[in-house]
Amino acid sequence: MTDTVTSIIPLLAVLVSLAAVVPILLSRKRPNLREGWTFAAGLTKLGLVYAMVGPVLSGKVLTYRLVEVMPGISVAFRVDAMGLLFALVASILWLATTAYAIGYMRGLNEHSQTRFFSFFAVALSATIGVAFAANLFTLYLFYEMLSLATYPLVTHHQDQEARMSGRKYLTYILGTSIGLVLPAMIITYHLTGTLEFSPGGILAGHVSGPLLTMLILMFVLGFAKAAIMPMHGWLPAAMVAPTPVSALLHAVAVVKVGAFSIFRVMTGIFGTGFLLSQHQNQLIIILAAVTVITASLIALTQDGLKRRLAFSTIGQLSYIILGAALLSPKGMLGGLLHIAMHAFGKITLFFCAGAIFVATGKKNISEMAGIGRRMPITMIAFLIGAMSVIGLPPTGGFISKWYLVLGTLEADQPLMLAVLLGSSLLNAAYFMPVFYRAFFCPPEESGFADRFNEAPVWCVAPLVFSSLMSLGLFFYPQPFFNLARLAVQAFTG
Amino acid sequence: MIWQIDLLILTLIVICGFCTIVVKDLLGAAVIFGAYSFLMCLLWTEMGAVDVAFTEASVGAGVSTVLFFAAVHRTTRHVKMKPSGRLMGKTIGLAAAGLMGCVLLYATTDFPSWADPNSPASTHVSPRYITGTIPDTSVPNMVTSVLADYRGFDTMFETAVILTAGLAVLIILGQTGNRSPLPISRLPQGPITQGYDDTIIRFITRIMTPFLQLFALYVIAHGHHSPGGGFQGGVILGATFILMSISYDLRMVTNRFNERTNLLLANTGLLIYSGIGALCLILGANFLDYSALAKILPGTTTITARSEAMLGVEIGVALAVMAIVILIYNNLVSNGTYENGL
Amino acid sequence: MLEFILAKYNYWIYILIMMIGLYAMLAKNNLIKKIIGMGIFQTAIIIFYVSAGAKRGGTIPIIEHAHGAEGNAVDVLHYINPLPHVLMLTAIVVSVGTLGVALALALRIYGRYNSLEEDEILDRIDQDETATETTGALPTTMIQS
Amino acid sequence: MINPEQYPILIVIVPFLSAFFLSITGCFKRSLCRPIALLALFGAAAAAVGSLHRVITTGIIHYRLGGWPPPFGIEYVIDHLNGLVLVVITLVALLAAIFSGKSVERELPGKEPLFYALFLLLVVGLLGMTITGDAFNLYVLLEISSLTAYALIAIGQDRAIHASFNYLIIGTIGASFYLLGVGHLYIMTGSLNMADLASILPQLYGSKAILTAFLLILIGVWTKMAFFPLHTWLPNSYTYAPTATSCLVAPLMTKVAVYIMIRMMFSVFTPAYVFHHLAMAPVVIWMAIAAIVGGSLLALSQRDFKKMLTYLIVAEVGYMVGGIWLANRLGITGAILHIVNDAFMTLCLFLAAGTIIHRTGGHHFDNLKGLFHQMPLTMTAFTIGALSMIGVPPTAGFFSKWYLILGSIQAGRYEFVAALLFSSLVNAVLFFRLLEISYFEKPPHQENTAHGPVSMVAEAPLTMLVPLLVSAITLIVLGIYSGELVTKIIQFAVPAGI
Repeated sequence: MTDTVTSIIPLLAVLVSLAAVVPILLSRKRPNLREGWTFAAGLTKLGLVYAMVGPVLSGKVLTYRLVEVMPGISVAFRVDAMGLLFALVASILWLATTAYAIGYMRGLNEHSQTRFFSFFAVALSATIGVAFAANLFTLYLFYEMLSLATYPLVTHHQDQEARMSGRKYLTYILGTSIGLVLPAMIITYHLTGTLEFSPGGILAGHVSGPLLTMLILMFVLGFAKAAIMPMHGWLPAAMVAPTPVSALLHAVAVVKVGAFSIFRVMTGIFGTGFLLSQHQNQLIIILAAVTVITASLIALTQDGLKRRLAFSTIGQLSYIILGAALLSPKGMLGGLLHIAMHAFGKITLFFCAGAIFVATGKKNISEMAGIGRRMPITMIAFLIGAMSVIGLPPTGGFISKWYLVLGTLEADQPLMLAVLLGSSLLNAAYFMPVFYRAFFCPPEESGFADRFNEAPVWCVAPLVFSSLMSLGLFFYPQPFFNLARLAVQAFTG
Repeated sequence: MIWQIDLLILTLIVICGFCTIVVKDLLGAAVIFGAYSFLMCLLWTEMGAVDVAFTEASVGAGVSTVLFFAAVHRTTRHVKMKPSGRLMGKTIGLAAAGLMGCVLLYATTDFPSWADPNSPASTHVSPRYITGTIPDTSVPNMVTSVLADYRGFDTMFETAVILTAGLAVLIILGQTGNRSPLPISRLPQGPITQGYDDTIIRFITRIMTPFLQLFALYVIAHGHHSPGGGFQGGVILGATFILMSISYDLRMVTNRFNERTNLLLANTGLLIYSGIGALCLILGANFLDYSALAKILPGTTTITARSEAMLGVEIGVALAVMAIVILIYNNLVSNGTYENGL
Repeated sequence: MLEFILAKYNYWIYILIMMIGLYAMLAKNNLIKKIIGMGIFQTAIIIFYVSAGAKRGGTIPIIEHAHGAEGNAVDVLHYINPLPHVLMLTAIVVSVGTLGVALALALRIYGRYNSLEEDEILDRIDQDETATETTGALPTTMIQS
Repeated sequence: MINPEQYPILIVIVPFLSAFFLSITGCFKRSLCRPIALLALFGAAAAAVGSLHRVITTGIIHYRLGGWPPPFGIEYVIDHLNGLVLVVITLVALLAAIFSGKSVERELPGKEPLFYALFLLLVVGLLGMTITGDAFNLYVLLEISSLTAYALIAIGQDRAIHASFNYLIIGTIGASFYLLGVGHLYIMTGSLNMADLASILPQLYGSKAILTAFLLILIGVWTKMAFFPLHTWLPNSYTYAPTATSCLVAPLMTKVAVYIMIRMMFSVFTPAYVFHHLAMAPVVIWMAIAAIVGGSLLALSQRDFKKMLTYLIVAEVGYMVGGIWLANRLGITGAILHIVNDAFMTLCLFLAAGTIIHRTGGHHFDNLKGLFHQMPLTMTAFTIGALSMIGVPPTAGFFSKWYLILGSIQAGRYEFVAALLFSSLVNAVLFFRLLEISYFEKPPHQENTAHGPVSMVAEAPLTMLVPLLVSAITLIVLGIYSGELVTKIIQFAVPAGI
């Protein structure tokens, strides 16, 4: 058995970026100081999260109960391997993104940067809150907080397009969370009298048949941040946001929060054993598989680089859901690892898209022919990121996909194996041409001079860092791998 | 109680009520409404509710009618013959009235029969008031003792209702912007204008007013022993001034009772009432527990202290009611300007 | 039969009066008529209460020979129930208060719309609305003129 | 210094006496009115908090007015339910009074003494209705609060006069129905004291007159709380009322009416009678659903944000009435919690609306343009209020909605669940539409600079901003501590036998 330790660190880890909002707002007149605060908060947060890795790996679970808001329902934190894995990814990438955002926002001379950094910090706080949530209520609390904190980020430009996208964003995210997750949560509470995540699930024995199917659907579709089709419409629309937002939120924090929530609910609320015994996972598998293939196909048709990345994200998220829905240890391991591996890969790609935009103002793939000669570092990082997303060695993406594939075999789902492999091919089909045309297009088609002219160093450094991380994780995946394995052990007992 | 009279009056009341609604002239309607109120007053007397009858006579038949006159004088007595788009309203009105009538009729089947001495209302709480009024308060008029003592708290708020109405009328009709609402005196203290120069009326008014006011004071002071009390007396006092303003001129009254005086009187009246209550509080008893006043009223027992305190609160009530009746009339009749009245 | 009628007649009449009042309040077009209806409506309730307090064989609720004849037990059956009377004093006072406020409002309405007829007032309110709509002016008339 | 035994009466009497004192002072020195009003409300709030504390520690408080034992005299009874409501009323009134200073100066110049006197009397009416244990005393105070409300509403914009007249007519019908209902109870029992009535009534539950009494009281109270379809008077009255009035009236009037309904249903009648003897709960719940859906849809069709908020009040009344008629602990807990939450939610939104009206001069959607930039703090508070209305944790609105939904699931009323969720979604649409306008659209270009610098709308003065922010923070605090609130107070307020 794991031993439970009460510790305030999880709370501090959540609050540190929330608290950072105050100095950020106060130092709005002095950008350097303001970004200094952001960095300080990011480093503190990473330190706090990292401090928990040791205890968790040694089998401890850290908990902190803040306040009981309703009988049997508290705002409480509980740090287990799965949450820590996600929090670790988010806090590492927050630092990278902060650096990148400085380069991007200043490079483009964006307005309202203070607001931007404040809400960014709030969003991060919410993300960590979701990761450490001890129960469904706390998770929902931070999930909603994230939805609202990201709205000003998505609509940062405050123009008509941003307005429409913001509307779509909230309609999907808020509509589903109020319309589906909230009632599902209340039904769960009604049935069981608790909302605490427990390794074996809490619903076992309380529900069966059509109501169970309905609950599963309400949760899976309700966490629309995971962008399972048909709940994916917001994600491409949200790409109007400044690229750092797209990078951190729509490749890492927001979407992963969705996938993570579904993962959490399936393991902590329903329980893997219960779902298996009720044969209820097939429905989710089909939804996820359809999303994987369809999103990849749509991505092929997109010319806007960020839109293509968005559809790619939709597809990759469903890998995680698929991994969870397989309910086999290796599949879940793969799914959890994919949270981390995809994050590093995809954020690199978004950083690259943003760097291109900052340096050249180009958004569409068709305009990027020959850009490799002008921005070689960026485009090589792009290649590494793409390889990781496709799942090619020597990148981290290979590891997670490997376990996913093993998982399909373990769960005796050969069709899913085909889906995974087919999707990988499609991934390659929509990423490789970008890279190919960037370097190998005939000089006469190139729209760029051969002059070396990268984006500002604040933009380039983070993307180099994240691409190196992708590479490094292939050779040294242990921190994440151990956490994921520990988490899976907890689910399966 | 003579049931034949009861039947007759009730029937007349229905006829009057119906006519008020039907008649096409607002002044006529107001007059019939006055008659309606007066019939009510007879009905109460007939049923033994003398205090209610007294109040109805002064308030319902008297002041209300004058207020209606004032309002009609300031607007129009004309009623539109064929208003448009009232079908909806009429349907709703008929349906609501019909439905309510049915429900209430349904309820009457379970009522104890009228004037039954064994009905719950006559046997449960009220006997205590009847038997207790002398030993508890030494006030023979049990309506007064219930009003000012047993349920004196209600009465305090009832007086506050009147004050509220006065303040409400003032804030609604008082003009804002170019003029402050509470000037020292709202009008130049000019000479009384010669409106309707009716010597007989003025003469009679002049003769009657002192007697009326004396009577009003009697009603206030003697409320412990006979029908009457602060409300009735206050209204009569107010009515004498209204009478003056009608027979002479509005300014005749506003020169004596300008807005500020009225407000001061009314609020003082309520402060007297609630102050007596608060005094009990300070003396260590509960709010409005007059028996505590025996400590400071010389020559009283805890019982007679109640009687004396009741007189005090009645005076407070009378002050407030008088001032507010004048205030409301003045504002209504002059549309808030205090310039000219009826 | 007469017994039965007598037992309930007061209550039937109060219902009838109340219906007249309610109808006038809801269906009449003229504001003063509505206010009169309100008065009728409220007096109906007073009839109800006072009827509830009536007591056959009882006299007015003032103790006779109160002082000087100490020790005489007061017979409850001899006096009618004073409580409804007290309550109805309050109700009358409330109704005159409401009447004053209602009339004041009617005066203000007449001053503003020059009519006491509900349909005309509503028409004029609509005209005002459309006037502000067409001129494109913002409804900034918070400070009353 | 003051005997805690006397707290109950102080709650009412301090503002009551101050109203007259203020009125007299106002004749001589107008500037003293506001401080007196604030002081009085502060005193009442302190007494209310003290009383609630006593109720929690020592149990229900009875206070005999005039020293007469009930049912012969009037009695004040403070239990957990009205102790809580009293605290809410006094605090909301205090915040509204602090807020109202500047707007009264602007909108009602020269009428301050009258305004504050009526303001205090209105609060006295609401407090008295809440605290009393006597059915007739409640009527008198109902009339005080109504008369003051008519007057305070009528002095608003032009349309307010007619709206107030309609309110007066409908309100009088409602109050008279209540009085008639009490009369029916009196004729059948001979008593007016609530506790006494409750002890006599069970023998009479078969009576048609008692049934009629219940219906009359219910309809009377429904009229006062603007329960659909008796809500027609509310939107116009509250919209065109002066800012300071609507900030007081909108959060409190309907909530106190809901409280009276609870008091009548459970303290005069019994849950057994209301829910088992009468088979009307399904009908009432469907009416509540109609209120929620109707109110939400009507709110959706408005282009005037103050009017939109008034329709939301209609919808929120549906929440509370429906919750109570769910007839289970969770539903009633949710309804009572919602009385508290909705009072502060509505206060927050109306204060924000008032601030915006004060600065921009109107309450059309167009007035909101660009406000996020110009009045960031106001809009932040408005957003918090909006989130609470939508029901986003950790704001207070989420928690009452949680209990309500849980209660309706337990009662098997899935249609009510659907209505609650529908209203949440509509609220989200409503408020984000407003937030969008204020966030995205550019403020209208103002040209008339001849009279001075009117080009920029700035943040509101501190006397407005502080109560607004306090109410917004309260929403979050109430949310976080709603567990405490329920376990320490509300669970004792739910009648036994449910």
